[in-house]
Amino acid sequence: MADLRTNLAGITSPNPFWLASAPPTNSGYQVQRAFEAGWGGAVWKTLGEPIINTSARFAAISFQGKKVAGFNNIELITDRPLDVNLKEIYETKKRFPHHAIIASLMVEPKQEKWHEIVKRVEDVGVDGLELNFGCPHGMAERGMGAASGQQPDLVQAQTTWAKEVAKTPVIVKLTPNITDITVTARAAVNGGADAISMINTINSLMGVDLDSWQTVPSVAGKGAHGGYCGPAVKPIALNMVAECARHPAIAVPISGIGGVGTWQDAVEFMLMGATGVQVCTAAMHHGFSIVEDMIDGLNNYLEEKGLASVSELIGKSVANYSEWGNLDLNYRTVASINTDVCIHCNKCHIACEDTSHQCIERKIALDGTPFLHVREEDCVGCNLCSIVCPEPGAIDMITLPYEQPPMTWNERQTVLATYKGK
Amino acid sequence: MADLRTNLAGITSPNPFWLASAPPTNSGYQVQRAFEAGWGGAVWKTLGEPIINTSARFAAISFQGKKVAGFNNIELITDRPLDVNLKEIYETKKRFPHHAIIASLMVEPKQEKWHEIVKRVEDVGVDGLELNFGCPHGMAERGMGAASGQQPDLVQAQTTWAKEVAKTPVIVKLTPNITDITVTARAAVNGGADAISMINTINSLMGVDLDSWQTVPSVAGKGAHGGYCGPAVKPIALNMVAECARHPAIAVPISGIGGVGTWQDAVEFMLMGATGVQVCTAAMHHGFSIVEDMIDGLNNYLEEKGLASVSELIGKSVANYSEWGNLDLNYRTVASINTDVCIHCNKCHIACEDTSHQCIERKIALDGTPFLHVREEDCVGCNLCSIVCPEPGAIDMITLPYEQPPMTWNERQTVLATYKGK
Amino acid sequence: MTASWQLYVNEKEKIDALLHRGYVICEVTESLEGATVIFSHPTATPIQEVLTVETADARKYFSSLLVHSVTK
Amino acid sequence: LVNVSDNFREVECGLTDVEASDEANRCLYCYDAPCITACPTSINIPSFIKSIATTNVKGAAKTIMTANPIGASCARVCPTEELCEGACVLNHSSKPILIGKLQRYATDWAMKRNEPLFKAGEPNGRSVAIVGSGPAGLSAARELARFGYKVTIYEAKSEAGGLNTYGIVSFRLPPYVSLWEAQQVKALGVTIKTNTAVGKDIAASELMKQYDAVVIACGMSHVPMLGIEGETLSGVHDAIRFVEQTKTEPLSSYVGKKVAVIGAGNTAIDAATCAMRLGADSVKILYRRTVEEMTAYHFEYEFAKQEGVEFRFLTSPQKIIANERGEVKELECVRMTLGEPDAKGRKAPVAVAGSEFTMDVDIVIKAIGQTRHHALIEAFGLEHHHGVVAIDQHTLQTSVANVFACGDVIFGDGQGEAMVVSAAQQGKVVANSIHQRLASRQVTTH
Amino acid sequence: LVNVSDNFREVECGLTDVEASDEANRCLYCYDAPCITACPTSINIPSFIKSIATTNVKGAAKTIMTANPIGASCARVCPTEELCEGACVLNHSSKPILIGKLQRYATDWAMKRNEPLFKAGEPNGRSVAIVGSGPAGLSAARELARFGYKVTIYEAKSEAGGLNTYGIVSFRLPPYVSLWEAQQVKALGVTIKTNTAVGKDIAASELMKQYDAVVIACGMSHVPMLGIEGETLSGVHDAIRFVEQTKTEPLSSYVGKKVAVIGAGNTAIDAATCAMRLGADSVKILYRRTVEEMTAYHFEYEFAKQEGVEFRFLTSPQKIIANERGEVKELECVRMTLGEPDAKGRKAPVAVAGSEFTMDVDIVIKAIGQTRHHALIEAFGLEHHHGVVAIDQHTLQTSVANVFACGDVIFGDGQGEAMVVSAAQQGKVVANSIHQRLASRQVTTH
Ligand SMILES: Cc1cc2nc3c(=O)[nH]c(=O)nc-3n(C[C@H](O)[C@H](O)[C@H](O)COP(=O)(O)OP(=O)(O)OC[C@H]3O[C@@H](n4cnc5c(N)ncnc54)[C@H](O)[C@@H]3O)c2cc1C
Ligand SMILES: Cc1cc2nc3c(=O)[nH]c(=O)nc-3n(C[C@H](O)[C@H](O)[C@H](O)COP(=O)(O)OP(=O)(O)OC[C@H]3O[C@@H](n4cnc5c(N)ncnc54)[C@H](O)[C@@H]3O)c2cc1C
Ligand SMILES: Cc1cc2nc3c(=O)[nH]c(=O)nc-3n(C[C@H](O)[C@H](O)[C@H](O)COP(=O)(O)O)c2cc1C
Ligand SMILES: Cc1cc2nc3c(=O)[nH]c(=O)nc-3n(C[C@H](O)[C@H](O)[C@H](O)COP(=O)(O)O)c2cc1C
Ligand code: SF4
Ligand code: SF4
Ligand code: SF4
Ligand code: SF4
Ligand code: SF4
Ligand code: SF4
Ligand code: SF4
Ligand code: SF4
Repeated sequence: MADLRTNLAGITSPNPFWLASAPPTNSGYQVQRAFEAGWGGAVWKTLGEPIINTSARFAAISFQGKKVAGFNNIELITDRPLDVNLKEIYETKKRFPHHAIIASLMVEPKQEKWHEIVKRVEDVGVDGLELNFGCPHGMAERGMGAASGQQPDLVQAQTTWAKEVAKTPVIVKLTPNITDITVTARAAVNGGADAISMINTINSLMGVDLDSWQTVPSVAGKGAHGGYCGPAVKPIALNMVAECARHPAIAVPISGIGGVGTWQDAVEFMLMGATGVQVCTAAMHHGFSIVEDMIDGLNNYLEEKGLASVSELIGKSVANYSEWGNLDLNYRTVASINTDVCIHCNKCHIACEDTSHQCIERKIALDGTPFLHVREEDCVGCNLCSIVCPEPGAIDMITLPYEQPPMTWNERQTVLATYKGK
Repeated sequence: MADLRTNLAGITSPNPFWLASAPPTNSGYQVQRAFEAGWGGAVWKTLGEPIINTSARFAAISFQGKKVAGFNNIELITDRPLDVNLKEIYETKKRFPHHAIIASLMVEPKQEKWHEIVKRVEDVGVDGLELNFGCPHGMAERGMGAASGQQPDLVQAQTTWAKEVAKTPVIVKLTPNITDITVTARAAVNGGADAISMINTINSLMGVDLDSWQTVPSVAGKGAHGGYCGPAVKPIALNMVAECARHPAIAVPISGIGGVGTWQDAVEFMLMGATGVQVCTAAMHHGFSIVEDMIDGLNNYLEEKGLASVSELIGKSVANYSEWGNLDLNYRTVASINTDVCIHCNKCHIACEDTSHQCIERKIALDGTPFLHVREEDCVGCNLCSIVCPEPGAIDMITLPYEQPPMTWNERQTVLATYKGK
Repeated sequence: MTASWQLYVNEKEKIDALLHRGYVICEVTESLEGATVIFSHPTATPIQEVLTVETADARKYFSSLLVHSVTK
Repeated sequence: LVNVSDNFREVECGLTDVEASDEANRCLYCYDAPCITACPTSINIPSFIKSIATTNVKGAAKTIMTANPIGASCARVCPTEELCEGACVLNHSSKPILIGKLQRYATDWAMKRNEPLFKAGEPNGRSVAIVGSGPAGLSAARELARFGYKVTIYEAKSEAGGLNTYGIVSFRLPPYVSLWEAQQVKALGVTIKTNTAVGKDIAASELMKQYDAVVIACGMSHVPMLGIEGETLSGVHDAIRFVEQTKTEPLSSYVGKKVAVIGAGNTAIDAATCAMRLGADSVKILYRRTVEEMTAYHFEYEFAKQEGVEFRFLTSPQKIIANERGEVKELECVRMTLGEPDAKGRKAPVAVAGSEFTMDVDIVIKAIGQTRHHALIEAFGLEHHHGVVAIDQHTLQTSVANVFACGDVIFGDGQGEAMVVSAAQQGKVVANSIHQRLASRQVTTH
Repeated sequence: LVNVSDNFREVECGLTDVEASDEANRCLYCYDAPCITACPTSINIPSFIKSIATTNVKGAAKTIMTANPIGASCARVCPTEELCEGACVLNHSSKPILIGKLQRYATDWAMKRNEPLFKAGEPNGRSVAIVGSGPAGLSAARELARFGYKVTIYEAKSEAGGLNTYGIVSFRLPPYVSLWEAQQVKALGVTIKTNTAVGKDIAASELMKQYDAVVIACGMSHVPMLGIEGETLSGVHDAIRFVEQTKTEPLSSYVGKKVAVIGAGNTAIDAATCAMRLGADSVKILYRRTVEEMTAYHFEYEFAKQEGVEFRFLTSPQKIIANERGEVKELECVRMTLGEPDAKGRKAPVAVAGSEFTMDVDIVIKAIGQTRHHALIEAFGLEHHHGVVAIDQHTLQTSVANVFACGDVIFGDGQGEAMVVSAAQQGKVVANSIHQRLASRQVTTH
């Protein structure tokens, strides 16, 4: 068994799988069930002035008949009084002293409000705090959540206020509804954040009912934008984590959130710089037990790779991530079709013909069987054919030897500048 | 046959299905094939100073074994000289006079550059222009695409410059990588845009290879963020379209883009305010022929609904879209399980138990068969159980009679303000 | 349709021919039509040759040569 | 076997919505898909499956029925393993798409809705007579009506549909399916004169006179004689008549009966499984050759075995022996062996001398092929070869200028396949040929 | 039938990666899933399927093998329709998940990797002897080894695995599967003394003396006598021996042979299909009762029909008749009818007077159950009822304190099911009982 323990800015947990602040962490009953199921930590459903929710809160999209490719909600923060939550946090911590309990907090952007709530939650023994600057609906309209999370100065100020009194590590949870996440991340760091977490949900509308013409979900015939999460948002979240991880001015640990549902997702987030991950949608779809395969799969992966500890993954791929201008223009890859494996669906042909570079030709072998031929010299190596190919192993993208030594766009432009005419 | 013709700010096309500016519209050969297949219009692959692309440009994610749930690219604008493109546009327009050809444009944010290119493309007879302020990588690093599209003043200025010489309608294509899309949309409108289109792609990283620890795609071992599109981004795009459509200061037609792959998607975008849709990923995945079912399905839908023209759909659901503060807090819906239909997977039970409100109880009927019972009084109507339920018709969300007349949060706060203690 | 590879080869051959004859690239201007590359030669006639390089691969090619010669 | 009529309900059930959606989403939507090529009517299979995936079921049904006017029946009776599904690329990686079942899902939807899917063309003033309302005749009629012809079908039986209505067992193809297809054709203004046998109730010459063109789509006839002793005993049946009875008359129980079916083609399988479902104790199919030469499809063979039918290959009946009441009692058979291949490579079965044996049977069902409508064919003066009408391979025109033929009437002598789907395709071809011929004539005459 | 040994390759092929992924992604991952309850070993099915979906195949294999040490064999031979798959909720909406096939996919992966999946427990100084290395014995051994016991299995045959190695036909369960399972058990330090029959090569009393506990997992014995004339003729076989030969000796061809198999249980089906695959001309299963009473599983019945086996219900053999060379020539049978239900509700078959008839056969295979290891059971001094060892239902303890029994040796008299998976489960139960007993004793004695 590999060592799965993680330490995020001082918050330790038996494994890197935390439940994100959301319905699954709404109560002590739930968090305790989660810990029993194997979750390493839980970020409590955001505490603050208790709100009122609408009925009809969630919606989801399917992809080709598969449920919950993406999930959406118009729920707000906790609707339960702070005292009730604190009592349950206290009891849960007592039962599970080695699991991480982080209190998610959202209050008005006023110093005394932050001071008050931070003190009260730390009194019951939480392991850390997460400042929720992310909720994209409802709270935002009250100047909280994303509304303050979209303003770097407010992010910084509120982080500072929390840090002024906090004794436990402070994580700042960022909203993805922002032009440049590294700006707010830096604001958090400047405010003294011990760590950052991302992403919260993305503004979205799941759909319109084709019969009633009402939005989905619909509250008494009316809809409003909700927050998007689940598998569909993973690439967005992964990029934001990676952009922060590779940013020299953002040198704090990252808790990765957004579309994590499997151990593979977790490995990717960790390779891209996260110290651990948080999960909401996957748990809501399948219940707490999904963590079993996450733990088991992660352990088997680490053993297979000969890694003793999960922490050896953290950030290992960050150095591979850069800007477009640093990519090598002289690198060449082309498609190569393995006729033996190919099942002759011709999807690669039509994809290349209609929508790429018209270089997969349909031919007939001497024995009359059809096969496909890639005109290598015209293939630009776009990958499309290999993406649409349904048969594993039928198309390989092979790397060609360099004809010219590597050259990035940035290098090219620097040199060309010296050749510029007037 | 219903009338599928559309008119977007004066640009007419035989149906609302256009190909978005992207690899499928890279050349005359391709656009002509597309028109033959049935597409109503095509926005030509963005014209500008021709670039150099990397090899290995695209990547995709699967969802539960289903391919291309989301797609990603690090491709730039056209890599072909303007003259070549213009010649092919001219020929294509001659062969297909009734189809819409829109030239997508991206040049440096300089007035003379915009004037020059607008004149040259209009000379060959395009039906309209689309200003690409959206490409999130590569071009952005050169101050073009998203980099200028994220600054409202640059959006407005460049739109103005294009409009100064344009004789055909000008569509401004917006980037979704922005805190508030309505701000840039308004900038476009202020600059004189005849229409807006959205969304371009979203910053993203598709994944990390668990064996090589390289990003996907990887160019000579290095990756950079790409643009996310395809089915996964639809809810984000739909919300942006809807937010613009319901904004009183954005009174121009909208071309909806992002994850459209079926006629149903198109209907949703149109109900939410789009005049037509643009498609990229779905065509790249399956080839041009997908438009057949889009046209046929749309027509059958309109006939079924008794609508004579597709334009009758436009914006019909916009009035149902609002802010969270306008949703009715007294609306009540609860889950109701149809035991006859239920297949007893207990997914609803565990979803509610672990991650919602613990109100689906497992019971045993007198005859020994298990069944599930929703404790209605504790059910908050969150929809989760009905979302995770695999069996159509097993769970209905039913609306309860009002106990109190409708009341929105905004109404509540207005009244409470008058009761405020000191 | 001439295969795009062939278009590149044609352009590359022209570049190579000039370089082979001793011309060196002295000025590059990028425009909507690609790159205008001015070659010069101290002794040959004409002392200047101008190529419009259209294909992406050829534009990449000559710049690679420049980058390569600078770094060498 | 309490209620025999339950046994005659359709065996296969349709796909549920969830199953149809799952299966439709499994299709790859191949380009230039091999399944299309393998379908004799070239249904655009990926296209209709895509439509099912987007819940455009009407569109799916139209795509199917456009290419194949008999698409609802075909969804049930096509030997899909040999045709579309056999060609599906997923055979190479997992399981082929259930094309037939998806086709049924879409056409069942259309049947339930029962709206007309097509419109008749602008009347062009020309008329065509069609002899027979089987798949071939209905298909030709549907296409001709869409081109604007005034079409009259003459049908000897009291209902339209041909073997689909009368010949293929109900538990594979319930009659309401082919009747709906006929209804769809009628909805285009086609007249179907049932109970009207051409050559009996109306003369062939009359048709040639009254109509601009005539389509011969009369199929084949009854099962020929075996030419052995005892063939007229009570208990000896013609397979086609036997099946027809199960589709048109109250079902009689075969409980306790031992049945021998002679022949191993499609008809033999249908008759044998029918007999099983009527409650027979045992049903044996006797065939002179081996399993390799059998003309029944693989799926039919599997189905028959599943139903409990037994096979006796290399077995040839010699004599039917009666009991005292003149009923079948025993069947005398002889074992066969395969001789040297003949010119066509077919090995002739040869009796093994002295290998005679008898088996106890109560019922003998003959299923050794079908005879031809010689008289009718000759009444039209058509060239033919042993009752197989000679045609131009491309136009399906007969030796008589304005007479065309399609379906089982042109099957045989290595020509074509006796399948519903090929009859449907030939009907389309005939309609096109007539249209080309008459349309071009219009140009020259006016 | 050119090469008979081809016919003995495994019939079913494993899932491809694509198929496994598709199928794993189709599972709903039910909560408190009914499939788990329906599996006698309670494998956490949704959990292992989820692991396949995330490509954590090793995790999947471990989940399976933890619950069921015979999981690789079970993946092939479990009557899944009656067990896990029969309980899958998707029966109500589409098709059940192919649990057995997914189980095979994961265990095949583990077999190919061939790493040990488990570790032996800390040695606890206690030792256990197990009689028999069939599913029951291996399962008990694996669990005991994980608890830290020193385990010795005594096995009469030359290879471990019991009927999985010797009794179930290769084309359903190739021997390498059960040998791998045995190997996994050995890897935990378990000693398997093959070619060592207890009661012959070592006395029962010796075992009771040497070990802290003894597990009786000797299964059942050969097929009993029919008690009819001609049973010793050449051409009459014991089904179990017959199948065993196909798994251990070069295959002999049955081409041209007519085979009768007597009995209609699992063994009869295996023997009958074996005979077919050896090339027999015809194979008939004769059974005294009707299809309803037959103990073979539904899937076995379907498989046998598919293979071409014929069924003769209500038919009882009376006499085996020899030819001049003392070989089987004919079988005389009598027709039966079902009488009134007895106390247990079972209708006894009654011969129909005067209904005798003979059938031509060359081979008769007896498959009417298995006899018991009476001598062995009595050597241990165990209470039993006609050779079915009496046990405590919960602990599986026999009448002798430290002797426990599991598997087929306790099957019978309405007790248990003779299935590999139940033997595996009983092995686990026995291991737990022993552990509880010995562990608690430790507490009291030290
Ligand atoms: C038992 C059986 C099972 C079969 N199973 C299958 C199967 O599973 N799949 C498959 O693809 N094919 C099957 N076939 C074959 C298939 O039914 C035929 O190939 C198909 O029906 C041929 O169509 P048709 O229109 O040419 O002829 P038919 O269907 O035979 O129709 C001919 C029509 O012409 C009418 N007619 C004949 N003479 C006259 C006349 N003088 N005047 C007026 N009307 C006349 C007849 O009454 C009949 O209605 C089966 C056939 C049989 C017999
Ligand atoms: C032909 C056939 C087909 C079957 N098909 C299936 C099927 O498809 N699915 C299914 O679930 N079940 C099937 N079964 C039943 C299944 O094989 C048994 O239920 C199962 O093997 C019982 O396991 P066991 O360990 O109790 O006994 P066995 O597998 O019989 O193992 C007992 C072992 O004890 C050894 N032994 C006996 N006496 C002594 C002794 N004195 N000293 C030392 N060793 C001794 C034997 O050599 C043998 O190795 C089938 C059985 C048969 C015969
Ligand atoms: C119904 C719902 C409610 C949520 N409530 C909160 C919240 O109160 N505080 C918070 O920080 N994030 C909240 N989130 C966001 C999640 O914590 C998480 O950031 C997001 O769902 C992305 O993760 P996922 O893709 O695993 O679901 C909520 C998400 C959902 C679906
Ligand atoms: C490979 C690729 C290249 C693209 N290039 C351009 C481009 O040149 N100009 C542009 O405006 N949009 C470009 N786009 C964005 C698409 O036009 C479209 O906005 C986006 O893909 C969303 O639509 P979809 O979900 O249907 O793919 C590109 C998209 C892809 C996938
Ligand atoms: S990689 Fe791109 S250009 Fe090359 S063959 Fe594939 S689709 Fe065509
Ligand atoms: S997409 Fe793959 S399987 Fe299909 S034709 Fe191309 S290489 Fe073959
Ligand atoms: S709607 Fe929500 S609260 Fe109500 S039963 Fe379903 S999951 Fe539980
Ligand atoms: S999720 Fe649906 S099918 Fe499953 S138990 Fe609940 S109601 Fe029944
Ligand atoms: S008509 Fe028959 S062959 Fe053609 S697609 Fe349908 S089922 Fe397949
Ligand atoms: S061959 Fe198979 S996968 Fe391809 S389109 Fe046809 S049915 Fe679909
Ligand atoms: S052991 Fe047998 S019953 Fe249990 S899950 Fe596996 S196949 Fe099903
Ligand atoms: S019952 Fe079926 S769907 Fe549910 S977990 Fe078991 S195998 Fe999966």
